[in-house]
Amino acid sequence: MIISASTGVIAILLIPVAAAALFALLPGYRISSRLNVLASFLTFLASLSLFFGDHGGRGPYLFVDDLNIAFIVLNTFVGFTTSVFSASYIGHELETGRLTPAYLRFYHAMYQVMIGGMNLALTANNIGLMWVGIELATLTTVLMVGIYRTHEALEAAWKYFILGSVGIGLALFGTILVYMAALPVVGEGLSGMVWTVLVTQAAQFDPALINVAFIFLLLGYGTKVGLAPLHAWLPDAHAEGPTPISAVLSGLLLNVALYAVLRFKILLAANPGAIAPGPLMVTLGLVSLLFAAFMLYRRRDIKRLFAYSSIEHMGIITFAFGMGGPVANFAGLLHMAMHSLTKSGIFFAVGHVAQIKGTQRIADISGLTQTHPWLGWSLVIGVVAIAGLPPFGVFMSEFLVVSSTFAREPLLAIPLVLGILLALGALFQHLNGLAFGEPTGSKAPSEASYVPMVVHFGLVLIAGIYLPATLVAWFRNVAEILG
Amino acid sequence: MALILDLAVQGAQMLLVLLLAPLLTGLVRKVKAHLLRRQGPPLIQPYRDLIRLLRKEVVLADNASWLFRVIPYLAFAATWVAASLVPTFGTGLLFSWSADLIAIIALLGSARFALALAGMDVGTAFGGIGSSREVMIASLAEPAMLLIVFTMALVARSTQLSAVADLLATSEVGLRVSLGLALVGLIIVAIAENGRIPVDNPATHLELTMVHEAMVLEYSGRHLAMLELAAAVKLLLYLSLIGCIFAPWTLAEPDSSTASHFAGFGLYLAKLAVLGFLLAVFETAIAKMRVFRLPDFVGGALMLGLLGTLLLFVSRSL
Amino acid sequence: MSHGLTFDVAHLLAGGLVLVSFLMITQHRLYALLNAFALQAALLSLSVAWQAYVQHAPHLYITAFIALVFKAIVVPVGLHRIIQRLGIHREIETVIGSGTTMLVGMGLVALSMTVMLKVTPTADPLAREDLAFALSVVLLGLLMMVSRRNAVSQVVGFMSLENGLVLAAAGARGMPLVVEISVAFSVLIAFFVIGVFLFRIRERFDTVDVQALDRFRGERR
Amino acid sequence: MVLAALILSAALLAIVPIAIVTGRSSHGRIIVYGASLIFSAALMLIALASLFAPPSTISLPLGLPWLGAHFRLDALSAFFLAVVNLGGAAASLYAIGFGAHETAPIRVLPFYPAFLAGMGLVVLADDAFSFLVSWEFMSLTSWALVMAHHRVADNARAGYIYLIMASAGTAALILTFGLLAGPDGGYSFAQMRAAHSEYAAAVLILALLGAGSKAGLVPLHVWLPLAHPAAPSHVSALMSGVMTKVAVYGFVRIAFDLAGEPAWWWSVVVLALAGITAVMGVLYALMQRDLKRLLAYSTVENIGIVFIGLGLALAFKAHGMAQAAALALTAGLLHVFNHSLFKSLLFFGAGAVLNSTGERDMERLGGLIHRMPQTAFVFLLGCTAISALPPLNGFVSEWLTFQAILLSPQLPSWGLKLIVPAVGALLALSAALAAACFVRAFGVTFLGRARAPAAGRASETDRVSLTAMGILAALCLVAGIVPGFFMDLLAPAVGSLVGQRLPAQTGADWLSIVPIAESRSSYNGLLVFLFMVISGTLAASVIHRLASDKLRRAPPWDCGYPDASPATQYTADSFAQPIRRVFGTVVFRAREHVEMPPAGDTRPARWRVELHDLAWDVLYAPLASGVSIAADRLNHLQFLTIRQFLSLVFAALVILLLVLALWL
Repeated sequence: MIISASTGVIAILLIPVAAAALFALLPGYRISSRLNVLASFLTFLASLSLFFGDHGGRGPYLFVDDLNIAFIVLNTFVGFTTSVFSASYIGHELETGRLTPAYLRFYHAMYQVMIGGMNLALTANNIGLMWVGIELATLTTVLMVGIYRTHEALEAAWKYFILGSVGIGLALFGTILVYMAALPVVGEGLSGMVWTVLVTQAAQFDPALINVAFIFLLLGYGTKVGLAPLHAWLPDAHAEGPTPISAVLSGLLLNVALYAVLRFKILLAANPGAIAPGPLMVTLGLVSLLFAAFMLYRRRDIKRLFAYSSIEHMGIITFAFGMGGPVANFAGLLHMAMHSLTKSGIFFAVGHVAQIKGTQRIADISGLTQTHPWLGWSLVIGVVAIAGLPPFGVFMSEFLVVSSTFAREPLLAIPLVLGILLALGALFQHLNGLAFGEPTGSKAPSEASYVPMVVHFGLVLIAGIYLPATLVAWFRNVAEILG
Repeated sequence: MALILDLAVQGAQMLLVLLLAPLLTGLVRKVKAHLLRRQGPPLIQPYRDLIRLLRKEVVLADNASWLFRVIPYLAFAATWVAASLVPTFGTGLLFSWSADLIAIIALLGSARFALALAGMDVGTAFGGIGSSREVMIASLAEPAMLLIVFTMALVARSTQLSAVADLLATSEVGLRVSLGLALVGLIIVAIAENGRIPVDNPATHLELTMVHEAMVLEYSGRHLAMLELAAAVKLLLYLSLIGCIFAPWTLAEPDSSTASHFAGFGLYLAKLAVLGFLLAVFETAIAKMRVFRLPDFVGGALMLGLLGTLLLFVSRSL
Repeated sequence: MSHGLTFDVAHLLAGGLVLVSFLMITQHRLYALLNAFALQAALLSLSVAWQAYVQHAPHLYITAFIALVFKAIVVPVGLHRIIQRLGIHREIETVIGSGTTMLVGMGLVALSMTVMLKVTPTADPLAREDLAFALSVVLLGLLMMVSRRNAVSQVVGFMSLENGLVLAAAGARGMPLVVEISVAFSVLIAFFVIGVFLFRIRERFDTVDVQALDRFRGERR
Repeated sequence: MVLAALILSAALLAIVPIAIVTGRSSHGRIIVYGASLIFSAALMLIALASLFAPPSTISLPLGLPWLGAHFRLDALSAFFLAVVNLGGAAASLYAIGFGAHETAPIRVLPFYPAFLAGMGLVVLADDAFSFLVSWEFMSLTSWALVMAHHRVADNARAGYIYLIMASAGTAALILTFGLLAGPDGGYSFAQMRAAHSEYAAAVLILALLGAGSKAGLVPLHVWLPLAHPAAPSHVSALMSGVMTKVAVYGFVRIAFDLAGEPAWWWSVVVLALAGITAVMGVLYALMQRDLKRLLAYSTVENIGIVFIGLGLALAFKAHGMAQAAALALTAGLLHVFNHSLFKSLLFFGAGAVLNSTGERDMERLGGLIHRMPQTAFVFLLGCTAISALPPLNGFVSEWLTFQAILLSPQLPSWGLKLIVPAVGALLALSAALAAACFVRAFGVTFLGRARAPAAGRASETDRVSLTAMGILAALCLVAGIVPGFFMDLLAPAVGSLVGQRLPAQTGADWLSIVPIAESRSSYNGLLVFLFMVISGTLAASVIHRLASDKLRRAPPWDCGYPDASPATQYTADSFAQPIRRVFGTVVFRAREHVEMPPAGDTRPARWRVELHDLAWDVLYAPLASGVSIAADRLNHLQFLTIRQFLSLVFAALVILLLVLALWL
């Protein structure tokens, strides 16, 4: 059996595929949306079994180690909560006639395919397979972004598609180069693409070759991460797609792409002769952070606003991993987890808002705390959390990044702090209009369930005050792996 | 015995300032009148005025508040307490340690604060003019005074007035530039604080030039008497302050004999007379300033004080 | 046969690819562009086949076959159709003049040569050549994508980019998944073509000029 | 001790859910404020009890994982905890009455106890992370309270600016602690004390930025006069009277405790800023028409006075003059206490006026002493105290500061020699101007005649609020009469920071205070008070017995032509005019515009004065415009075509490859 992996791994790969096949056949959207929740929940359980049970074997194709288990659990969890949210979201879309049942069938199938693709990318032990998984997820999201068939949606999808495909190409070229670098050492054949093999032998690789490889991989997967200047697809894709997809994009896909970059960073770090990947990532991170911070000011579309904030945070995370070292890596991981939870929570809130008010224009939404106290205050909490203010988890990670950076490289900390402050200014400038002031638009109460949103923010709040010891121990362990 | 003597000195001092103050005012008026080739009122005229005012009934504005009626006594009390802590004819007042120079100035500040409020109580235009101009002048004069105090305190290493006087009385101090600056500054401040020409004209009732008079415009009867007396005491205070700091040799030591105390008393009267005369001469020699030229005048005192302090700070290190 | 011969043939074919890429950059008329691309695809399938022969890797023949059928025949024909429908065969729609394009292309090739030949002293020469040429083809493809305004030529640019990738993949001795990847890419390209086609059929966009696709740029509402 | 304090803070936090539930009901107010009153009173007692106790520490498995949350209750934090919760208790009591007029209680009640808890936790925190979390939590809750009346556009703007400034300050503090902690991240205060950072300069500057922006040091003060008045009055009192003190605590903790031995020039920076702050603050206050804004600006002034004390203490400490340092620090901290008393009192008074007249604009007030006599009386006491007039408490702390200044000629370094006298002058100037400012505030608001009908219809405020104000006023008087007692309370904190403490004051005869030596200086509030009372009453009684005590009411004399219309009274602006003429043209670039219609034209003549906040014009406006310009420029990148985006990618690739080709 070539795939020697635990049943858990099989489960998190097969459940989505099976579910996708099922949804493709099921006519009724209600039942399939419920099943969607169920399937996502099962996947989440499977990933938990991976977390608490044994990590399973290390086949040449699939494997699970401390690094990717973090991402897997996070992904499946957010995937689950998002499915709950979308169950209460999609119905409304059908009522307003933005979607037809046929599209919904497609939607649910694609949702599961996307989850499956990301899980594949995460569990892949084979850099080729990882590439395939990420591309799969990307293409499905492309289809989802365009699902509304409006001018804007189609344009967004098209933009996403072209930029994404070029990213695909570059990433593949990088992968080939890595294989070429491994060829003399590892020898021909499959093992030349098995990550566990590569990382053990990376020391003997030809440094120059993997340098080039890393550049291609960084740009290729960086396009998916949404790092400036490769970000162009991200805001539109977030803004024009269905809100659950925006949540998944921000919460999951970016992480997965980042995960790929991290894998190769480890590879490079293992090779003494190679250039340090740090400076590259730090530069890209700072550029994205500052760029996104400035872009936040002029946004008029609420979902695009938070999409840019995702770029900003991806910048911070990339910066942290670029800095390296136990503290910064820990901060990076923490920040990634916190950002996924917070941002997807925010998108849940935004989705409800957009449905109630019937618009995404920031200018047309105001006084939410007046008309919809729960929703409005949740949005406030979300923005407070994402802006990196205590007592929420993002603050802890930003505190660690900033203070550790300042102690090591004072000059790098200045732009970092400036960027964070600029972003905060922009976010609250918009929040003032959204949550406060004279209410406008419909005051109709929304029947959607706020549970996922509240759960996310609750988790972020708890994490900001108390991190369980096991979680910490294992985060630090991963931080060690990242070096 | 010593304690009794001290008590006597302190009590005498308190009565003395009260009794002498109107006389000093009368003296200044008389001298000014003579310089203007006028007969002028008799020296004891101020006493007569006070007694007449005390006998009169108070005519109170309809909308005057309780504050308006309290303030005269408040202002008087503050001024009197301040004055009774300034050595006149003898140092070593029993309670001199209960308030040093800074506190004395602050007490006068309290009196002014109360007066300024009184000016605004009835809600007339003139009261407002008076108060606002008064606080403007004070906002420059008070810091000037404080800086002058710094100068002396730095020389004497103490803000206790009696200590300052004692030290200046001894010859070790000698002549110091900063003390000279302080003297000039102190004189300017004294003129400003007492509303004398060129800052303000105590005799005028020409509306737009009034400062102090405008504040007390609505007062009458015993209230007015209190305020007049307070003003007189204040003038006395400043003159005796100048006297005891810059001519401290006449002060009687605490433990000295009763005779020397009487000698000190006589010399003190002489000092007052001289200073009052000089004040009158100065006032007749100079014309009243426009209100908005006052800042230059009083600010000058501020600069002098700062200069004196700065000199001391620097010279200490040399 | 001698090592030299294999090397020369591979070198010849890969170099041919680069040359055709240059040819494509300079083309102004879409038909000519398509023909050039078909030529490139044919060359690609040849070189892949040669690699299969050299490496004794039969599965590469599949890749070669896909390249030949799909890219050298199906796609060009399909695009011909589209162009006819759109009636844009006469358009000349470059952003920068062909001369500059040529110069830039030269620079890119030089760049890829220096990078690759410098960094791969240890790899076997055949692979080095392949990589160097593949990189130049990739870069040239990108150059075409950014220097052309209309969607068809962008598709063509992307496909030549992808030709470079397949070339590299084939050149990588014993690399697994090459076939799968080439298939995956064919699917991608199909997406591309269909996408252009769809937009036309559904009258969503008045032309396939990419700028028109950008007309509703994000927030301009 | 510290455990009890933490439990009580947790109890305060526990009120929040109750507040959310009962917020809309009528008795929710009583519950929330009553509970806050009890808990903060208890906290104050604990703080007082632990003033002289040895430091007690505790660490919880919260916050930063490998660090845990450390809390410590030593003399310094005990003092500030006492100040914070004294203010908190008073505000809660006041709010029981005042809150009845709140229009949107649900937006106030939940955040109020959280705000109190946040301030308490900042003082208790003993590691960088929990300090910053509590610090920013304090800012956030107060921000929410500022946004309570969010429909007023100005409030929204105020809240925005406040939040930006607060976050910037927090960022500065993060950097400060980053430096103090060093690369290996020793974030607990104990480790920071042990380690000595080599970037002391940067530490001080950043700490000044961080704590100063919260305390309101010029030029970081711009948010303060906007945010403090925007909040409900009892919250304004807390923000002005207490939160700024927490900021002072932050600075003291860092500069005196964590940063190690100070360099002499630190004090130059601090003193310069402090002197400017004191004078600028009071000048701004003098120009205000809005009563609450006036009070906020006067907070800026008093913070300046506090920092003068701290700066002097730094100077003396740097030169090893422990005795003098103790005096200066005592002066500063005592002023912290005093200011928290009378500023809260004044804001309460302003709140009462606001409630009964609906007006904050002094030009529409007047004559309130007749309508609300008790409020007027306590407000007057507050004004006297804040004007540093004996025998109240404001005078004592400024007197001590003057004494400290008079000790400074012994300082060897020249920079200090030149700046200290100047600062003394600035302090004296600010004291005198403060008196002017509060004559104006009280006179225009409470004296004279009602300038608008609302003021004429005002009625005395409720008993509970009056009680709260009365307590504070009484404390102001007590602290002014027997200051020695309060100075002794400060002794342990001061001793722990500068190594020496002042001689015990309560021992001195007649309860007078003798900071250094009898021969040098002494002050006796009790005697001064007694003298004034005795002589005043004596004079009054003598006159009433011997001379006339007859009294007749009549229309005002007003030089013979009284005018019935209240419009002829001096307004707040006209009262400030002379001082504006003297200082304003320089400090505010003040301009007066008079438009006089030609003869025969019936239009009224208009007079308008135009003031500029220099800090805003010079610092913040350019910053804001720069950001917006940059945002506009970059915003074009949102609107490129796909091809152009592709060329971005392409360019990135080529550049990276070039870099590689050139490097290798």
